[in-house]
Amino acid sequence: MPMNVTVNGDPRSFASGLNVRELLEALGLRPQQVVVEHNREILDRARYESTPVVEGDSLELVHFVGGG
Amino acid sequence: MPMNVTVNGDPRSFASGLNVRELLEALGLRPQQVVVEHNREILDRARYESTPVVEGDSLELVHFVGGG
Amino acid sequence: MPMNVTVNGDPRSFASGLNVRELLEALGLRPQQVVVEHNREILDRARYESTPVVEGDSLELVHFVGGG
Amino acid sequence: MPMNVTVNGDPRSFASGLNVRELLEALGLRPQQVVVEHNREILDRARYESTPVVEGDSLELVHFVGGG
Amino acid sequence: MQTPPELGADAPLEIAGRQFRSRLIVGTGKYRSNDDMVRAIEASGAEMVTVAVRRVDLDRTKEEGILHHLDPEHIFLLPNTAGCYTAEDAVRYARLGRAAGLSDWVKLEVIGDQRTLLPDVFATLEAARILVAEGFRVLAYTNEDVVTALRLEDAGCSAVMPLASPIGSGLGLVNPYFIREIKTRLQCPVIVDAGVGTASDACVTMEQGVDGILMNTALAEAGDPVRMAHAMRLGVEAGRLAFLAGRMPRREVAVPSSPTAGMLA
Amino acid sequence: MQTPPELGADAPLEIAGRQFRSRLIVGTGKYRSNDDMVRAIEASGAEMVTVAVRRVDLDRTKEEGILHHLDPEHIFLLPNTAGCYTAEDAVRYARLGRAAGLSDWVKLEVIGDQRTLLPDVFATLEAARILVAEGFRVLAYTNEDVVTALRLEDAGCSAVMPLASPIGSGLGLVNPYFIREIKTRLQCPVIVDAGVGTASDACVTMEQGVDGILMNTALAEAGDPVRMAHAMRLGVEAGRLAFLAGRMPRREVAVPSSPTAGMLA
Amino acid sequence: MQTPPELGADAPLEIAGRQFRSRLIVGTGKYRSNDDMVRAIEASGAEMVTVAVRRVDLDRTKEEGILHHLDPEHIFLLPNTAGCYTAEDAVRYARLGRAAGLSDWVKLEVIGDQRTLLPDVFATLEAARILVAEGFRVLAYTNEDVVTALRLEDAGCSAVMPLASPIGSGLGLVNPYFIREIKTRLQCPVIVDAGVGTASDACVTMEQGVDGILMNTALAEAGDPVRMAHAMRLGVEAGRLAFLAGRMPRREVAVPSSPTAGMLA
Amino acid sequence: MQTPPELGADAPLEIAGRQFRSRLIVGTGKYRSNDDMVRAIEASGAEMVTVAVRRVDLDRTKEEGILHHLDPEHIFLLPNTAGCYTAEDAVRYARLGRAAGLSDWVKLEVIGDQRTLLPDVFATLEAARILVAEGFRVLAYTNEDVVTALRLEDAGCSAVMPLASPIGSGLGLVNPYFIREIKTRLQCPVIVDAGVGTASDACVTMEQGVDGILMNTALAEAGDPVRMAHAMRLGVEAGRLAFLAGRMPRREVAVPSSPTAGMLA
Repeated sequence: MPMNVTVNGDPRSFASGLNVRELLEALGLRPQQVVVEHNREILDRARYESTPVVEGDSLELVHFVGGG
Repeated sequence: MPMNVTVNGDPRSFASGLNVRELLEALGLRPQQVVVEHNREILDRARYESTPVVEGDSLELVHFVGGG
Repeated sequence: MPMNVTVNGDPRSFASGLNVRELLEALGLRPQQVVVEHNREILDRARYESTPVVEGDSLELVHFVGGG
Repeated sequence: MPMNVTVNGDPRSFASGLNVRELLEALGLRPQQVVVEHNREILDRARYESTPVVEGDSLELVHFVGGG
Repeated sequence: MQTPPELGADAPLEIAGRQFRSRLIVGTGKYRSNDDMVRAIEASGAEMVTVAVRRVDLDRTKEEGILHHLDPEHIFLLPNTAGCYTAEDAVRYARLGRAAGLSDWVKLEVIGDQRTLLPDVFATLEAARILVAEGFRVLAYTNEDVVTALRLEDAGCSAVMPLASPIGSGLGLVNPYFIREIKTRLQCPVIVDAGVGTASDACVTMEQGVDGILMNTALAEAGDPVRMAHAMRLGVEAGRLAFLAGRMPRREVAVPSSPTAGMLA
Repeated sequence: MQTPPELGADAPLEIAGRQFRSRLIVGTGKYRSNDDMVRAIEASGAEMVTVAVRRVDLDRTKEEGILHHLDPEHIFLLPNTAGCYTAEDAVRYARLGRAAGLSDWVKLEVIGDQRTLLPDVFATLEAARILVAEGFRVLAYTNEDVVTALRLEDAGCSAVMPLASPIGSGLGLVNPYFIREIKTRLQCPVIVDAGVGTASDACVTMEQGVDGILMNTALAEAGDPVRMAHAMRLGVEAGRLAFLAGRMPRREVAVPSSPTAGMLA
Repeated sequence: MQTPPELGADAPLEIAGRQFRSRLIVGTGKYRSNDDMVRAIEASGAEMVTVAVRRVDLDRTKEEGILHHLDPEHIFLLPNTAGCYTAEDAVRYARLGRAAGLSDWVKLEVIGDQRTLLPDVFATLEAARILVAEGFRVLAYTNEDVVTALRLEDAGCSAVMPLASPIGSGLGLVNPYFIREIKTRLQCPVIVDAGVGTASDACVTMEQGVDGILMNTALAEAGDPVRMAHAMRLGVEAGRLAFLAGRMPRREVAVPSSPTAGMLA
Repeated sequence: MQTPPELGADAPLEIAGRQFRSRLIVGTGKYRSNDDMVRAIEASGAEMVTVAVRRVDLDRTKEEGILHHLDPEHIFLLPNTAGCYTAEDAVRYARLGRAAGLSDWVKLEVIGDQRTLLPDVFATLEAARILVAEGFRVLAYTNEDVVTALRLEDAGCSAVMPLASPIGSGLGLVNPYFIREIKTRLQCPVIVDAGVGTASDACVTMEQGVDGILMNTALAEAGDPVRMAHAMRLGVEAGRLAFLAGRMPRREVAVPSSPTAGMLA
């Protein structure tokens, strides 16, 4: 039974019980590629594995792009 | 018996029991010529007569001068 | 029998025997309105009457216009 | 018996019968060091030897100096 | 020189509901003599002049007060807070100026640096909010930053007064882009304050579309302050009219002024 | 706006023994309408205007002549040699202009390049010598070269007219150094001709000390030529007065306009 | 071109204890291609480049991240807070940038106006204080106001970055006086950020004595970004050397370069 | 600093069939010492230097000749006619210079005014025609007048050398429009001669597209001539590369360098 999560502003649904590392994988992202803000809190990479994603969570996945 | 008052930063002594209007007169100033700050409070001209000056008071007597 | 004259660069034909004043009249111009260069010579107004125009003459009729 | 010559604007006297090369030597100059203008004529180096200096001659001895 | 009526036809400068025909405001400081000052003000055509609030000198002649030379009935006096380095001081001077009973207007100036006399925009904004709340008509001296200018307008200032260049420098209008931007973005009057050195500075400043100019040193330190005051009056009006008229385009290729047709053969 | 007499007190501009109160000379070309031209000239206060010599158009209305719009009794007409590229042509046009019987004055212009309309100084000097010998009063258009300007004065020109920037460009005074140098070195009047685009250009040009300015495009191509003409009139007078008054020094350190003494404790 | 050692002998640029041989910092935005960007950065000789923090695009290729093109081992990446309009947002972006694990440096940018992209100096100062307290090395983008610059230094910023003119405008150094003043008054490095359009802008900016320049648009939008990057590298070094060498005095009278003595009769 | 080959890829400067890699030509006058001169020339990278023709001093040391310090095998010497005020004198000096046997090149300079050292364009053109007829390679110093420049080219000059500002003034490029126009209109090389004061002057001058620059005082009178010479070398190359690269457009509205998309919610 799926759960609804907001990722980078868009509603997405995932299988329940995922942790952040698994969610990134599900999105095809490698952990070291991104910085994760989980419900407005920056999440240390070391905690991706141990941090569950639950219904209604909001995540921002950011990285560096060209800018001046 | 005189009292000591600070006027425009300088210590000055006057006869006791003067009010602000009298003090101005003693300094040769006409009331409508100056604005009086009495112990850091701006004093309305209407109150010069009724405001006594006492030992230790501080007065600032200001007016308009050329400026840009 | 007409004669051919160049006026302001254009060939024109007039009745023979005209003088400059008459030529100006034929062109609808008042003498004091223009300056006349007759065969490259500036013609004094006093001489318009006495100066005949002959076959092949070249005249420039100029005046003042707006300029900077 | 000496002769008077003007060199670079100054009157100087030399022993008679000198040629240009000898005059330069007398002045302590090496031929290749200078360009000689003899009586307002530029003198080719090849002709220093064969060109006599006579009473009243005027010589300009020039070279390159710093300039912008 | 008579100005044909239809030409002078420019809306008056309006600040806080008060109208001024002249767009030139002048200071009253640093003149060689009070007579120079009075005659220069007259020649400038200014209807408003700034004055400073200072202690009465108890030991010197009583003649030094500016009111002995200028009649508030004939010229509007705008008290300033010049010399103040904190919001608190500026508020204190503003209140003293108002207590003189002429008006509730104040030219707010909070300096942030003694060498450049540039404003402390942080303290200026703070003081502006306090004074507006106390019912003052605040004309605020500021730098050429449009963001600060917008904040001062939001704070309720009656006019915003960006500098052309530092006070007393005479460097003229250094940053026309920013001054133009401030004028474009604000609703309230924009009066350029400080830095103008000569008539062409005043003229080019007005050509940016600003509502007016305030100056002091350019007159007081001119060789002939009265003549320069007249020059400034004309320069301001010239710049204003040129702005209203709309200038020709700039181009790097020449264009003849006389007809190319009708040349002789 | 009334100019207090003692302020207007500036010697009149004198060229070839003729005096002018106005230091602004305007052209009569390129206006949208003759009415615009007439009203702009009036608003400019100019007492002398330039006109071109061209063929009468035999096929069009006879109304095109400038004399139908300007009365030589009221305004001095200065014929130019605009459009001429050789000394010979310029001399020919000058003679035709004089033959109109108004005066023996001519604004000499010999163009050397069609794209920039810069003068041919070689042909200009040659033509100036011929015309002066024929008794003309020659006002010579030239570039900002002081050496050429001195030669034109030596040739007997009544005025030398260096450009501020190319004719019709509106780029303003590009080289103030050279214009100032020309004014300093010549005895005869120096009138800056061409390039002025707006009032501040006129003002800053007069501040260099030159005797006057001639312009055309800046008025004819302004959004409102009449208003710009008035702006130019004021800008020229403002610049002249500022020059006579003497400006304050420029400095990179600020100087307060209000007293630093007498501050409260 | 080999730089003789004794000439290159200029102290390295030091910011927050880190040394850079190059005084040119470049942005990584707006290039036509990543290849252009990489080659331009190389040609510029820059040792530090700015990067922005943005959401990963979950739908597009994964190649967009800048780390796919630049190796943090070889070039120092400086995360910016571009696009933030509040102190809170800027702090949030700064923290995200630091969480990437490269460094605790941030180029602080809090915009106050969308049209000019001028900084909000009030929010910038507030954010600077927060970030410095959190241990960030803050390089703060600001306007040309020396008072604000001094406050940012007092707040503990590692470098202050005043603008030459608005971001992406290419208007060059509009106010050299204020930039020179900022450099003179601050102890910390002063890096001019934004507005430089071409090599001479970079050169004249360095001649004011500032410690370095940050630019982006001037390279990205040049006809040939790689060649312009090389031009900028030389322009920055030229300006720095000219500043260190000390320029000749300006004078309005000419002075011959060749001897006046020794001329022929 | 190594210039990647593809970047340095700029056609060499070619004058009269002779090629130069460096676009900087320097004078040899007014240095504090000959050692300063030699080291400055080396640092400048110049391949051609100007020298003056003067009388040998019969009373002083024989060491004063420039050939004691510069080897014509390694650097090309360009004799000038500096100090000449007539065509006749200039021709005389040119012939003397050629008689030294180094080349038939001459930098033609005929001064028309002692105070400004501006050229006498009339005598310059006359001398140019004579010298070209005698087989000289004439590089002619002139003012910013495009008409005169075109005549000098028509006269057969190998290069035309307009001034940026008066000799030894250090005022920089006063009239970029006219210099750009001269470069656009002439076929032969255009070398800007005189007036450059610092590296940014050299840079902005090269950005106008001219082929090279000749300077002397800016090096000789710099605080550190050797360092300034190196700065000039870089400034000239920077300006050249920027010209070839093509600068970004100027705009008065800001444009962000970082993406506006991808911001956090």
